[in-house]
Amino acid sequence: MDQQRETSTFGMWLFLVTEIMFFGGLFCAYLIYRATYYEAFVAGSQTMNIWLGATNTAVLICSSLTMALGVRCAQIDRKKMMIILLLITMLFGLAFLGIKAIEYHEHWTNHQFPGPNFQFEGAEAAGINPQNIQIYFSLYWAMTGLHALHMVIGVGLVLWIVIAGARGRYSPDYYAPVENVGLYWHFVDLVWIYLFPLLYLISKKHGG
Amino acid sequence: MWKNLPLFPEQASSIAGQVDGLYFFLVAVSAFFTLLIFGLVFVFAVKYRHAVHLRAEQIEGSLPLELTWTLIPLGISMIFFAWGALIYFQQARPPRGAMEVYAVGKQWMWKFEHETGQREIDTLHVPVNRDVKMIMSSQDTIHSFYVPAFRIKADVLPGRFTSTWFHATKTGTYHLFCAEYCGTQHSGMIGEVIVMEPAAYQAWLANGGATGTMAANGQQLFTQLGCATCHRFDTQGRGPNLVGVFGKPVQLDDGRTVMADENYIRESILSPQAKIVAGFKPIMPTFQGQLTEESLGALVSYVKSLSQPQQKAAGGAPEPAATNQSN
Amino acid sequence: MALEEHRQHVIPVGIYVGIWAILMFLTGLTVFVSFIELHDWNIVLALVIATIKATLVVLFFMHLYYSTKLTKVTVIAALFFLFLLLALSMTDYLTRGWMTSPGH
Amino acid sequence: MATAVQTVERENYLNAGYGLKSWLLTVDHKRIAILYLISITAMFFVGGFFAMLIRLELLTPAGDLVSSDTYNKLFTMHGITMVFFFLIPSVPAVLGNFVIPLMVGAKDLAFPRLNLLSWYLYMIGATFALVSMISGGIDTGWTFYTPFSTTYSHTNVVGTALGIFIVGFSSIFTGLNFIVTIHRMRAPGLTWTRLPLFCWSNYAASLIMVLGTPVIAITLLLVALERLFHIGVFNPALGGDPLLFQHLFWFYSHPAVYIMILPGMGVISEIVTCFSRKRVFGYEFVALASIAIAVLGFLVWAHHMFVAGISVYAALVFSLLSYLVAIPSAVKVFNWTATLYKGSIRYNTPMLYAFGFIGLFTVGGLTGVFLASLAIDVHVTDTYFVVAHFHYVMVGGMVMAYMAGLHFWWPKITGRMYPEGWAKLSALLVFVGFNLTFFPQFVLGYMGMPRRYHAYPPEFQVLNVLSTAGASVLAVGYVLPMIYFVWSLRYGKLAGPNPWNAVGLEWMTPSPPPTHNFDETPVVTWEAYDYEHQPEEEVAVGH
Repeated sequence: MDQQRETSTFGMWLFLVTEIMFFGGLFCAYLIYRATYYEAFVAGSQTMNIWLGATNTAVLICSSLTMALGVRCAQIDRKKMMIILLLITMLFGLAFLGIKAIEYHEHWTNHQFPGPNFQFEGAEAAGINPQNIQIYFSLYWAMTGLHALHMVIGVGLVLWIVIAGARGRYSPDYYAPVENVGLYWHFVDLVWIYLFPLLYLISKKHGG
Repeated sequence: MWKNLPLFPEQASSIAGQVDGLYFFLVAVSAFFTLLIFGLVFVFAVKYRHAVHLRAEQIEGSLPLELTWTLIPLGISMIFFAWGALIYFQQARPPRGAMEVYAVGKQWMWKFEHETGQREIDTLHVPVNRDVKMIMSSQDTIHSFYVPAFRIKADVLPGRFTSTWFHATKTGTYHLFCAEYCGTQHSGMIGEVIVMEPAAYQAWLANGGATGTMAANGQQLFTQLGCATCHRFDTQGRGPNLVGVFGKPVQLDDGRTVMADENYIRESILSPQAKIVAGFKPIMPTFQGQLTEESLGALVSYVKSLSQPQQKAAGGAPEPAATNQSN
Repeated sequence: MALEEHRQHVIPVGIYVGIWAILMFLTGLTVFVSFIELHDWNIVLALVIATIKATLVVLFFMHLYYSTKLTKVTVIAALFFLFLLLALSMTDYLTRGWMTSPGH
Repeated sequence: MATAVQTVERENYLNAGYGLKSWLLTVDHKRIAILYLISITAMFFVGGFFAMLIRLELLTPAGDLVSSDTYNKLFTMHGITMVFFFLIPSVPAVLGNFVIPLMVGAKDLAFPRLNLLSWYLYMIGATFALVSMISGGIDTGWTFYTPFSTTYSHTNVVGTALGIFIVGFSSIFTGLNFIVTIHRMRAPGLTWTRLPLFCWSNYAASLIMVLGTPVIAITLLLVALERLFHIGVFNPALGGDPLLFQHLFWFYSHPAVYIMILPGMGVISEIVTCFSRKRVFGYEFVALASIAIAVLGFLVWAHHMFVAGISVYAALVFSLLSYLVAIPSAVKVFNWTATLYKGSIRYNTPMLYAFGFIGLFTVGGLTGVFLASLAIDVHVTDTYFVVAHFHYVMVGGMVMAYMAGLHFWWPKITGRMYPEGWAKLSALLVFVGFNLTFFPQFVLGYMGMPRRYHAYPPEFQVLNVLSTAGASVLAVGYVLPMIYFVWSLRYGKLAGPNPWNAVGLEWMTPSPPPTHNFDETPVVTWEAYDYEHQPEEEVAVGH
């Protein structure tokens, strides 16, 4: 049993390696365009709501804690507590998505969505090519969108574990799925830990 | 027979002989190793065939042998690297004083403009024994400027200048190919490079129907677009004085230094905020979407003309290209 | 309980909560310092803090600290190849402007 | 035949169930390998059909057989089908899937259900690609270069990109499964230094699948987003950099060449040892060379971009690194050659293919060195020289190895021998046809004929005619095995568990193997390729 758990956990880690490289392509694009169009990235980042971003970071960190504690409960056979903790984790996840949706809505109504309708007020006046700001927003939407998609999948996975857990599927002898979903959840948290400073906190020097 | 089956492209540039020299060396070394492997496989396969060599003799391996066939190929490949890199370095650096031709690639044709203003499509006339630098950009997708007889190739990109150069050594007509796949008529995006004696080239230029030099056209644009209101030829302008800027390092307000080359001029026109010259304010509007590739080429040519030595000698006169304004 | 510890290290709740507290503190810190103008150091500091946070998550929440050598190597390999992707791409972007002097 | 059938009627993975459901819902790695075999063979013939049309068009300099748009679609669809739907899954997903669990003495891969999911992802991806091809096709070249693919092409780019995105995950899961299996499922006593080289090379290829494939997935996703929403990341008209696409694309697609060739190298190591009855020369070096190729393969991608407008200094770095990856490949070739020395060599079909592989891969590898050389690359990149080079590696190397492996393990897979005479004939046809097709293309390339040309100047015609002639021979060489393999399913001689008298765990179980592979977990007490202690028996088929 122990063998089997280690095998499946190793498989999960390998999957996370592919996830790192998957996001890696976007981080590579980010790095290059940030270096090329720094001013545009500063202008774009100043439209971000730092407080919503920071709140979301905190929400995710809290969800990671409850997830870690949930996995711990699976390890020591506290079935009910595990389900409660995972439900809280899900709620945190949904809260994150809710806050993200508020931000998305705001960007959408401000035409800060790449494409023909993209607008950025004051770009020309500041002498910044609005297209370069659009690249910032393209990466913003792609990175956070992909992250949010992972969150949605994560919430689904946690729900699956909760249901299976409620049916008594897991025991200290067999809790690899709980552990693997936990690893996935923490990974998604980890991506956000980088996205937050890279997208929200580029520079305050022109704005306030 | 050989007219229909040539096995080797003509050598018509100063670099072609060098590239071929390296190529022959590579072919020789490759042929040696290929024959070595083929030979050994053949000899072993025959000599040790089951019919005559019933039992195999077990051999574990040999460290000296492994080292030999690791280190010798490594050494040889370092020769390849150094040799190839030396030639590449020459290819990558256009020589000083080269004559310049601007090229614009578009689906599916080549547009050329000589500094003196002559324009041509799919045919490029150049003088023999003269350095020619191509300054190229694309107005749609990626193309590639390829002249096999010169052994040069360079991709032509949208949104940026790339350059290559050659020194034709033989008069004649040579293939010009687009080597980067660019859509329906990719294989039709071909043309000719006609290398002429200098006198014939001059005669051709005279009949070229030019309407003012590129720099003159650039100067006209410079005035029309209102660039001249800020980029004045004194120190009072809100933008930097452009006389003598080209080809020199420029100090930026964030402390960096960049070289004022063609792409710097291009970027300063299209994304003015990207690099702000030290001591100036980021107030210049972008001209993205307002200029064709040809106009950009003309503006660059004009800014360059402001750095020609003879103009500086004239005391920073702001009208260096005026003499050619015939219309 | 002895049996469980044999299977996998069960980390005390206190460590989890402690890590959580550090993570929350670092989140506050990174927001705070982003309002101070430190020029190029802003991004450096932000990334250093993010990396500390990420390391804590990986080591403790994801149990890497208690995992097999194989898992550790896997994670390091992933970071190495990510580094290759970023660093070798940058060899192009960072040196594009260098070649400006003409030949001969 | 009746008696023969009776002797086969032992319980094995093939007769364990007969319904369609027993195949489509199977989690048996051997059955999944068969599913892959059928699907990739179909894709191979689709890709081959496109190739024949390309060669026919190029018989004459004028573009007279098909329109230029059709021609552009043909070479694009040929490339996409062959690279993503045939070459990458060929040896790993068919032979690796079948043989690796047997080789390591396991009863299946580590994640059997994930394995089945891989096949379904492959089928879904292939369906997307095929539907895109049938409903109008795609004309971007298999390289999807931006901004052509994002802005100027009017074909089914998004559908095809999605197909490749999906099949990418099939590849990722296969690689993940192999890595975990080789790490954790080895039989007792089967240490890393006793592991067959086929496992080593598939392990190395799996590393690339896991590390590289996600990057192409995100890149193609961005291409699709660029087309749909004009996000500007790769579009210079919107401020993007088309070279970024090329960097990301080649970060995967250069190592992907090693996904294709490494498992093939593993096949050759198995066959060369078996048919010369010898332990492989320099086991550790061959094994480590696989890993070295996988790692170094990630450091060289920009040699596809020497004329693309990258910085001169980056070009120098990538040129230097490109030479390094050539070294472990050379080490392998030398070690295989040395393995033949003082062997006892039989000329069975797998060995003939292996000889072909060593020769053609040598040519392919050495011409790769030409392309790593900066000055030569400037002249020959994007010409037929490159086309010839990668066909020498992928067809001369990988497809030869795949055919070698298929013949080698065919008796294990089906329990029956293929007809040796016909097989030798087809091996010969493939070798001759291949060289006739692709060698002239090296000359064409140095002459300056650009690739992806629908029409070409008349002086290139003679060499193109030769190439087309070779392609027809090659086609016969590929259709023949298709026929005799099917024939052998019914009429082939019974193989017995070990027709080649080979060593290795896969030969210690009946052919075809039972569903659970081994009746009891084997314990390994011998080194890899221990032919010294293998009792000499007459090999089932003539030599």
